[in-house]
Amino acid sequence: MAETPWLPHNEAEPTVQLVLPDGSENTDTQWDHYRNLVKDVDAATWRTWYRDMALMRRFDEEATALQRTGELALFTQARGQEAAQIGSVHATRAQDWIFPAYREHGVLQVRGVPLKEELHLFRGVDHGGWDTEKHHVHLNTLVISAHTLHATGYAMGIQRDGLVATGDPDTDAAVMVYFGDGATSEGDTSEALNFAAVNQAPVVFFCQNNQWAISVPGTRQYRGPLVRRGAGFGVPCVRVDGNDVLAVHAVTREAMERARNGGGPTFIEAVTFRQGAHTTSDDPTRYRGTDEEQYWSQRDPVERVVARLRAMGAWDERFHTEVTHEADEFAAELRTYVRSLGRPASSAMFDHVYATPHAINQTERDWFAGFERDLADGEGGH
Amino acid sequence: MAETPWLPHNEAEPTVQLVLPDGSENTDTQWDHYRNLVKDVDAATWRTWYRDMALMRRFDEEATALQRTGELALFTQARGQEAAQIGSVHATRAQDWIFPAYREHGVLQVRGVPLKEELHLFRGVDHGGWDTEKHHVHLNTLVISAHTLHATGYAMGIQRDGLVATGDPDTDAAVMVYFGDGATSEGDTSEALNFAAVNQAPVVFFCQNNQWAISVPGTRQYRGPLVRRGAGFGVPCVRVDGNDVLAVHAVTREAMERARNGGGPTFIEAVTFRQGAHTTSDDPTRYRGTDEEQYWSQRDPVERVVARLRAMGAWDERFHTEVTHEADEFAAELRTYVRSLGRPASSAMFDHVYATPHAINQTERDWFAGFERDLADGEGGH
Amino acid sequence: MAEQRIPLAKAINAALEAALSADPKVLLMGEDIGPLGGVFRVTADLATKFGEDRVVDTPLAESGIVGTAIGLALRGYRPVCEIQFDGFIFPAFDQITTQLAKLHARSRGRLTVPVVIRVPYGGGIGAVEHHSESPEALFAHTAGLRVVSPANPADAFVMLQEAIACPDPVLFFEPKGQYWAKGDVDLSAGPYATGQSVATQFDTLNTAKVVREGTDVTLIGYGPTVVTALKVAQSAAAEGTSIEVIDLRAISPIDFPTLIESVQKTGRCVVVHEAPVFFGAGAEIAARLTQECFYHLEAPVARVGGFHTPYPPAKIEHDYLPGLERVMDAIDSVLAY
Amino acid sequence: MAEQRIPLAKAINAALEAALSADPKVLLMGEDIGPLGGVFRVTADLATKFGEDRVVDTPLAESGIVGTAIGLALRGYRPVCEIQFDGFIFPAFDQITTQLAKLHARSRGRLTVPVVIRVPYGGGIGAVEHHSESPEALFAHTAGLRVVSPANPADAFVMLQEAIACPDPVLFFEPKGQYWAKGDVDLSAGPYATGQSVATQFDTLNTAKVVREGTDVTLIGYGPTVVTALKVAQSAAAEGTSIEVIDLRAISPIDFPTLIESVQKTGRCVVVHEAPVFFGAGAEIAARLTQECFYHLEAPVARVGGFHTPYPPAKIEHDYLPGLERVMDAIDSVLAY
Ligand SMILES: Cc1ncc(C[n+]2csc(CCOP(=O)(O)OP(=O)(O)O)c2C)c(N)n1
Ligand SMILES: Cc1ncc(C[n+]2csc(CCOP(=O)(O)OP(=O)(O)O)c2C)c(N)n1
Ligand SMILES: [Mg+2]
Ligand SMILES: [Mg+2]
Repeated sequence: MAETPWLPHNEAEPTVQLVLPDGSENTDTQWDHYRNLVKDVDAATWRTWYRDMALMRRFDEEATALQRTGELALFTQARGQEAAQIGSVHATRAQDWIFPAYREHGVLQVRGVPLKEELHLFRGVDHGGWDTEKHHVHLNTLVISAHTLHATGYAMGIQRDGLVATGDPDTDAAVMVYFGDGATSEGDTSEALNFAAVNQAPVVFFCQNNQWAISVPGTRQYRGPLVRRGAGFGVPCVRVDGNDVLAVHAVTREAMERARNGGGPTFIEAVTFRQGAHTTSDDPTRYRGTDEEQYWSQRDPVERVVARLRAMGAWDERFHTEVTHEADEFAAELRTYVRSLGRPASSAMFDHVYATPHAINQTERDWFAGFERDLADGEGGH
Repeated sequence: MAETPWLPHNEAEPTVQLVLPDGSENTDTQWDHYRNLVKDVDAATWRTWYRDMALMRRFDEEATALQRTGELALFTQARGQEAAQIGSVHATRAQDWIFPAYREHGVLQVRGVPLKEELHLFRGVDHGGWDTEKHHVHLNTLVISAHTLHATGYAMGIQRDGLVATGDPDTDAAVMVYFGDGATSEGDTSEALNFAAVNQAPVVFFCQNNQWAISVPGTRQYRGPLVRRGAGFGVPCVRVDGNDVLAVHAVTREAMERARNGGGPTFIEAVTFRQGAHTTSDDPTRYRGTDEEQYWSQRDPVERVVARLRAMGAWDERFHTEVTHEADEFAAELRTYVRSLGRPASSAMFDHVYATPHAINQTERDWFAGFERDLADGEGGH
Repeated sequence: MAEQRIPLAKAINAALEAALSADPKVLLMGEDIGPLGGVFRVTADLATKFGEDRVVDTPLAESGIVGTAIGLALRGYRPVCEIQFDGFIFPAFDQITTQLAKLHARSRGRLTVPVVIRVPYGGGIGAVEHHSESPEALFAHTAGLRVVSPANPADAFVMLQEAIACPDPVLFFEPKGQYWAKGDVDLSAGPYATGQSVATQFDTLNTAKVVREGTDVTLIGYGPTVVTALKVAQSAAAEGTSIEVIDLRAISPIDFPTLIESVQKTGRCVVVHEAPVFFGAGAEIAARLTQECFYHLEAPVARVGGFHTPYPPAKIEHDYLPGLERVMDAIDSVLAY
Repeated sequence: MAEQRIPLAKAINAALEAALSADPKVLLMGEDIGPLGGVFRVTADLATKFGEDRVVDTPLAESGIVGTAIGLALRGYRPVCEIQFDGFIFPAFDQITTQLAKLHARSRGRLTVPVVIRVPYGGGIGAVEHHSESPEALFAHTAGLRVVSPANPADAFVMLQEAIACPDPVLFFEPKGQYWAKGDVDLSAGPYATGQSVATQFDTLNTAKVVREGTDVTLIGYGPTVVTALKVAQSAAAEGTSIEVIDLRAISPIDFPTLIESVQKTGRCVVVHEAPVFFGAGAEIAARLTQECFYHLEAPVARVGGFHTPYPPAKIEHDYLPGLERVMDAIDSVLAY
């Protein structure tokens, strides 16, 4: 504790952990329950996870580079949160639904959302807009925590549709909503927990406590342990080492199962760290020290998977090269795509404001079309 | 439990109780701590409490009657909540500050706010407006839970003023904020708990869980026990039999002391019952049964005090008559005052909209004055 | 089915019942709307008829109500939320303004969020603070929302059905002071009552209605002020002034073609609403009408409404509200030009 | 003290510093305003200078920020809240509209709530959704609030000091696109810098300013559009049109006498703001100016502003914003009458 003053209320609270930072198994018997839940996780699964986490990290690097070269206006970096995202999203099934925040690149990727489409927002060509129905991933919003209520309402809809506790594992569905430690302070998150609890809605609240909300540390954000927030609303909760992909997977799997089976919501606090800046506009040196960054880099989630694979004898350079190669190709395609993304037509701003004709919208659209025409004709020029 | 299905999650949760419904002492040793806290409560104090509770009840009856005869537009009935209010407010000291909701007639009364002034709101002559500084009681608001944040901010101010943990019991001050079970669902209440916790502000959150938010019972409002809400935010919490004035006093005294001494906020759930309607416009027969009302009338807080006084040998008919007489006079004065409350000048609506001159406000005030003059002169008549 | 003479509150109840019956995806959400039937009894008996899963008493949290309604709408439901009183809509302001209004556009048309938010609004009923306000302008400024207000039972019955059937989010402001005013209602009208499950026309959400023809002055009101306007027109007629009364119905959009046609005929216009004049709907109407009818206007468009003050205590609310005298005064002033 | 040429953001920082230095009751509250100095560095170094008890990083909750600020103001403090971006003010809408605006009136003048809410607003900086909006009209409609916006560093410096010194709550909208635009600032002006601890005059919160005189058209802007207006005036001058440019500064109240005087002289008027035109400030200005200058106006008051659409993605925001061409076009249109 003494050497990690920036870690708010962390050490004392029980935290599920199955793999130690050095890749060896955590043999603490208090986590037997969770260990048993993921006995089926074999080397192939570990390799899949490694690949997903490596791609996620590469995406982060590539998007950051694209921002640096002016191709993107902004990017929200997720480096360090790979285990939290990949471990949890792999606990979702095709019929489940995800409500992400703005940093869930790994989640989107695993659900099949083309990440290049996520970058539309950061290139300023649209406000997002991937195919939500296809991937069962809803649009994110930059308004912190507003989506926690949408997720809860959506889960109430699934409940009403009779798709909970049917007994058929391919039918039963649940919702997972991602948000940060800062988001827990907004009234909406509390209201969402309460609505979910009262309705016993099938929704899992997955909080990535990455220690920071921009420049504000946990010590100024809440009086923890944050994980207990759920219990205050009658929502079961669990805290997990968010950099341990196996532990994250175990707790999320259990929570999603419970939700699908009619057991109601769960609140998960995944303790992790945002290794990068809040966004490419941010400068963490203004508010945090390198000691903290070092502490967490020793607990890097990707390295832990590599170590685990090594320990299992499932790591080899060929595999590593394969994944690196795939990541290179992925990054190259991303670059090409982003650079090719042109300016949308200005008239697009008038589209889809309403689903049915609205006179003010139509009048302005028409006026603008005429104005653009005149400008093009040189009449409006001064 | 089986016979009281309307009581949400009640029975299992530890609830501080020092006096049983029949007026005898609760000898359960688990509450020794609280019992010791109020060892100083003697017969004289009990008689004061009885008087306050009797007056509060009489006020309720009188204001209800005034509404029935058309002298008030509305009234918020508090019958049944006498112990919760009188027990808690007596734990405040002159230097403390109160932020009431709209049903805290007993609290106002003990703090010296002329209750007739509270009725201005319900007669429609102003929006409240007693002297907040004189009684250290802030204005209430009808916007549920908005004031929980004001109370927290106010407590942060007291903290900044250096009036917490000075060691001088006549200096150290704290804030008490009253709200209902329904109010806990609003995001603002959660944000207030969080701000209070993070700042360790000297504020006590006093929730009167009177089982109903208008027609909505606890079972649809939260998944309890509600008392744990505090803990979810890192705020110590305690549940008390809200119809046991001594127990209420004990827990509130402790919480206020802690706040004044720099120990931060407390969340108190006082389990009580709104015996009357939500307001005089409400009709509880539409949503609750007489079995429930009977259950609670057997636990009436005023009767419990009488029983206690009897058990202590401190009840006599002379005292009873005295208090009844005082209540009669109080009621008579109230009636006279309310009936005499005239219509304010219409121009009053333009007053105090701003503290400094605002042109739109002034222009409209002037226009209105002219318009009224013209009307009076018969020019505006049609 | 034929006409019935029923109060506005009952017409809304009937519209809700028609929608609940016709479409299993319709559900009602709000505080005290279930067993109690709402504080105005607008949802009376609906919980009994359709069950508490479709007429849902929610926790006391307006942001939560609208926010979860958005989620339900994304899932294919058509939630109709009740906000208990005008003054209590503000905790939901963020969800309405940043989320509900924008989801269709953000998804580039892929998603719709057919949420209706019913708001009893307006004053004159002797209520306490926060129970008599008219916040409609605060929603009309935001693109993506529709804002409407019926003035009579017949319109209320059809407009609410159209609002529920409409894929756009709709703020539905109900003039609570008129809840008990009766009118003839054709209970077979409207998308749900006629059994069209998918409506394609939303006439009443888009159009104003000339409710009394006249030639000298156009008097525009909506919701609670239409009754006032009609009374003024009647008494003015006695004095020889012919007033055309328009019930706006829709505040976003505003049916300017109908207004323009009238003002080009009369050359004079008064707008009346209970909301404060400053930054109120009358400003938008006056500004645009002046733009469109500049050479037809004999006088500037006059606005009558609430003052730039908090809604006053009940004893003096009738001097805050735009009553007959003040509207008459404005009529006189535009005629005096 | 003399003049210094500094950017608007720095002028605001200096005003905050002056207030913090002069009055121990002043404190700043907001997200990331402490060690980080705010996402725009407007509060840079203030936490170091005055301590984290006076420059407070709050939890991430706008309602909480404004709500606790109200409590602190009731206790005698003068909280200056920062809302990180325009689009994130809505969670605080209830506290601002139902509480902050009304407490002085509800207490019949006994209480004042001198809370300032600073809001970086407006677009043109290539930002993502919710980071470029102009919601000022949504506050001006509510009585009890003052709404102002400076257009240049000198005004920003004095206006913010007056806002903090003013006993009324003030919504202080800062044109973030102008944060780095420099101007000469008299660092000895304003109630705190001059050492008057109690200001009694709040001129800049009440008055518009003629920033360029002209005779043919009155062009009214505020905040980010004043620069545009001045550019238009300059290029129009080259074409022989004399434009009088007015910087509104105050949106509630609006200084109509100044506007009227100008329009009675020019006979023509254009209002320009970034907020959507529909139900925007231009509507109120046009409606009232037409009322007051009916016989002076040669043309209807024209309004130029954002469209009735969500704020668009950055790549096309310059076609949403009222740029030179569109303002010119409006000037031409009023001149064509
Ligand atoms: C309602 C709202 N207020 C403020 C912001 C500005 N903002 C963007 S991200 C952020 C911090 C979020 O922190 P956290 O919830 O921990 O998520 P993280 O960014 O760490 O993933 C803030 C304050 C916002 N986007 N929305
Ligand atoms: C923001 C807001 N929403 C709705 C209402 C309408 N309303 C008034 S009292 C009430 C129930 C309050 O219940 P609770 O908090 O339990 O307090 P109680 O009335 O039981 O004392 C409701 C819904 C309101 N006043 N404010
Ligand atoms: Mg975070
Ligand atoms: Mg209650």
